[in-house]
Amino acid sequence: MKRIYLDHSATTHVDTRVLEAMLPYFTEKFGNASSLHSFGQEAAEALAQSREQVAAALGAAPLEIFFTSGGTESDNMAIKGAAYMHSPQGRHIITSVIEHPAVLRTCEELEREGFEVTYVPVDGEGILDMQFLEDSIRDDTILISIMHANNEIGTIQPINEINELISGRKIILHTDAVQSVGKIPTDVNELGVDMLSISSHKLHGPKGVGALYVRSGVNIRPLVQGGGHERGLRPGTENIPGIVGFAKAMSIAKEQLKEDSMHMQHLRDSMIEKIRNKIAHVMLNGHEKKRLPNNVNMSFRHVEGESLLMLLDMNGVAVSTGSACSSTSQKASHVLTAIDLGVDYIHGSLRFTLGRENTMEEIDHVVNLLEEAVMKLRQISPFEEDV
Amino acid sequence: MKRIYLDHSATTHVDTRVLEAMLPYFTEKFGNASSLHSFGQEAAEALAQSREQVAAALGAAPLEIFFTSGGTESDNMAIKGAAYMHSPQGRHIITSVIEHPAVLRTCEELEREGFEVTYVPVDGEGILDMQFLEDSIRDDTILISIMHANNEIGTIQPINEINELISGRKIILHTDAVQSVGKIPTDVNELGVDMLSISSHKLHGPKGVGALYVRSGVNIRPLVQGGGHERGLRPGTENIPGIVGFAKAMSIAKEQLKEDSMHMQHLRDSMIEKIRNKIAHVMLNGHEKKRLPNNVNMSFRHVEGESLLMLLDMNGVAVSTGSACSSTSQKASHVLTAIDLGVDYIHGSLRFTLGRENTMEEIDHVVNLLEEAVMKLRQISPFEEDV
Amino acid sequence: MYSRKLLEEFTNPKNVGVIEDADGVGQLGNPADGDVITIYIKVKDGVLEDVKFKTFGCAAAIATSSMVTQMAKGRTIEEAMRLTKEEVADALGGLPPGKMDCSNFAPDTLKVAIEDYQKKHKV
Amino acid sequence: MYSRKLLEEFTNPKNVGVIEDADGVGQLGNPADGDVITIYIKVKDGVLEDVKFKTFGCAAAIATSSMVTQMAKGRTIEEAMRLTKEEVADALGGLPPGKMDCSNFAPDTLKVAIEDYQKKHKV
Ligand SMILES: Cc1ncc(COP(=O)(O)O)c(C=O)c1O
Ligand SMILES: Cc1ncc(COP(=O)(O)O)c(C=O)c1O
Repeated sequence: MKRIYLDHSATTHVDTRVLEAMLPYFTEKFGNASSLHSFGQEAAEALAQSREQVAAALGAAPLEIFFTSGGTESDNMAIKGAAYMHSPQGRHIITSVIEHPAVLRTCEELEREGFEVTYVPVDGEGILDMQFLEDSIRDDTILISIMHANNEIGTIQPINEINELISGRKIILHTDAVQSVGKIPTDVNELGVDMLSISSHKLHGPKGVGALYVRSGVNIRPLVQGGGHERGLRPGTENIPGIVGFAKAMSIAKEQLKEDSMHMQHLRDSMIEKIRNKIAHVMLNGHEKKRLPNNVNMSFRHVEGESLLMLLDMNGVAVSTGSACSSTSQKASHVLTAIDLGVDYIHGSLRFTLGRENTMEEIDHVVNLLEEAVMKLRQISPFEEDV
Repeated sequence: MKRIYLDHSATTHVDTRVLEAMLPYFTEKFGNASSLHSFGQEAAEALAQSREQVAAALGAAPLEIFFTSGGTESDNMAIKGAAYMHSPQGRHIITSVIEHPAVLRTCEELEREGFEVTYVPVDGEGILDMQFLEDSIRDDTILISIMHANNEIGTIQPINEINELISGRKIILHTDAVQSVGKIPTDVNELGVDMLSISSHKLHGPKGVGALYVRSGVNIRPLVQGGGHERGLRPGTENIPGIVGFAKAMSIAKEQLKEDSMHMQHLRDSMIEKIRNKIAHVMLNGHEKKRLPNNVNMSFRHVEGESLLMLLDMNGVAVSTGSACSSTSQKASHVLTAIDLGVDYIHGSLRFTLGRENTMEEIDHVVNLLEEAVMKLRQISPFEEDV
Repeated sequence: MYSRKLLEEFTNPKNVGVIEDADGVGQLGNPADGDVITIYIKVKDGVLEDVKFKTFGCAAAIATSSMVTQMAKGRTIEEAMRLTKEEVADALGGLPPGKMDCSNFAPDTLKVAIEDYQKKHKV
Repeated sequence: MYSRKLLEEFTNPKNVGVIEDADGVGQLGNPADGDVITIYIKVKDGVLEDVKFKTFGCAAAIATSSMVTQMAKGRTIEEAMRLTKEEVADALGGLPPGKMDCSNFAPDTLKVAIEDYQKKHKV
């Protein structure tokens, strides 16, 4: 059975070009970038070049890029780093109700430590309530952290509007761009952000590596102490093969952005249309237009998402229900709760997230399997008439 | 020119068996271990198996292993995690003056936050002053963190004696075993530790991954918030290829421990002897016997270490002066300062750290090059008679 | 995470449906929680002659529902009341740790159906 | 991190040694800091006829010492006093950022040697 992977927001396979770029750094050019000898200098050069590649892909300067172990660490580093550094000026933080747990749990931790956090709600399509956000800004607000694109429903937030809203104020603007990099433009100056989180494994790079962009002039406190790596902000021997792979993945993502996103958007729109045509009582979750080109999140009335997922999986199709990160818990996702999905739909969501290598044939095949699976489960469901 | 790598305490090349084990997880079995579908389950299985392998290599239980991004993070997580969790019982921590910066800088950070830290001195051979340590223990001592083996001079500390010293007390014992795992036995029960830090890239595993062993029943606070990965103690999508490689490296290290350490010790002793025979005015730094089988740290009178390192490097030999992590700073290493090396020797140290693949021919060649290099620099040195 | 047996049961559930003239009906769960099981029973001479279910829920909920109906069918009411979650879980080759709650759910619903029968028929 | 030129100078330093009957001697640095440079000069008709050095220190310290002695040799005292760290660094193809301090070190030592000459010879 040929397997079809439609869960690219959970993670992606490493691109062969990326793996090829990484390989020499495991066994030959394996030096520690802090070492003075030739092995070390090879590593230091690879590190410097990778930093340039990542910076270039974001429209940033190399010295504004700090390598981390992934999106979660980047989010923690940004939010705690800014909060601890700027707490003398204020202890109020603004974020949204639909952030990833890496942001939400971090904000909750800061609340336990005495910070105040405002969680801005979203409308039924998952778009931030900008008026609420504006009204939440206070004199002691030091940080606003709003995700660029949501990992579950793919909604894209108006980050540059937030930047305009706070212009002239000394508020740091952070965005979690883990899902948007490689799908839509993420130039740090166009977005107007001070900090931006990235995770390599979401864009065909290796797992265990990511970056935090920190605008030059913005000061944050390090989360971790040690040797002086990453200019003291993120010590620990640099993961050179990982960083090289991540940088290569960023370059490819940047280079192919238009082409990839057009391809995925075409598949996305066709998939949504076909599902709507074939299956009754379905809902598209999130915004019809302001959504990632690779995100299809739909709810199927009277059907439970996990069982739908399992039926598809048994046919070789990998999808997710809600976010992969919360899939072991059985509660309805906080994002679907935030957009107020009705009780008939909230437990019946599936997330299909496309990759640049998916094809229309795959989509058609999946839609057919999906139709069968929904029918089958509706026959078992106590809420549907016997068919 | 064939290069000879004698800087295995800075980092090691990835073993080909390790790389082979990792490869499928980049491109084929690339799932997110939290995903319910088959791709995710493959990853989850690899994760579980890796956890078992790492646990087995340490004599620990799988649920006592928490994967991290490396030694620095493990040290931070152990020390801050224990300090924050147990601060209601006390705010006193004991460590040593020769710890790695990942421990020292973390302890200094805790001091700024109101904890009290005692830094136990070492004798001229780098062995902990046990009487001082014993006298330092107070009713409000919550944590003792002493490295198993030093990264610069290779001295091995009597960790199980510390455990005996505190038996019956509610003090958590942490050891940084980054340099000792794979060189000497590191069974957590024989050592009697509650927490133990490991870094994969020091033992022929990939960079960017490590682990913290936390004895079951010992509670620590997480450093990072996010999805519930690693039972909530270390969230973030797991670096499966890295973890698989790390686990493979741990298994190999365990399996070959006797053989590898005998081989390295043989090279070590022979190297020390040959250097002493060939070069006048040299000193062995650290303890003659209680030292890692792969560590040769020697000082050469009236010669500066970095220039010696550069001369060797130009002949293809990679060594280190002091710790790789502090080599960009020009100050004398805190470890050499702690063992009170005299002014004639303190700036003239070189660290040769052997690997299991080094050969006696390589050692002989390096000793010859070293002799030449020392002679050359002494001719330039203002402190030596013209030769 | 799921055993092969459970997945087989899930994909080919037995006794799906409604018994129009059921002697007892039990329903537990709540659509807002993502799990609802309805079990219908037909009783003859103190024996469960027919048992059917309809379930909205995860694979474990569906598989345990199917398994419970099969295990109950043909048993006496007393025997059926004694069906434990362990028996159901064992029959499915075990449940993943996070899903053990589920295994209670279907036997409990069966008990509600039997109690409904007993109430209606004043047993 | 070091330029090829600097490394060449470091491995093949010129003018290493002591001038026994030097007209001026300068020494800067401290063994405890890991860097000591000694420069000897021989002056004739206001021109540095010979310049020699002995250096304990890193590759940059040795290379800049060697370069300074070469650049100073044959110059007048006034010219030699005007030697800047930039000229020395440039002649070596640049120094790494962390090592720019070093490039000051050798020209400064030369100046101390010249001042020693001037003091002794009451110039
Ligand atoms: C929006 C968002 N932020 C943060 C993360 C965390 O990234 P990582 O798992 O690489 O730590 C994820 C992915 O899980 C995500 O989707
Ligand atoms: C003793 C010791 N502890 C901790 C570390 C830090 O490990 P890592 O560089 O993997 O973060 C090192 C290595 O640099 C070390 O030698």
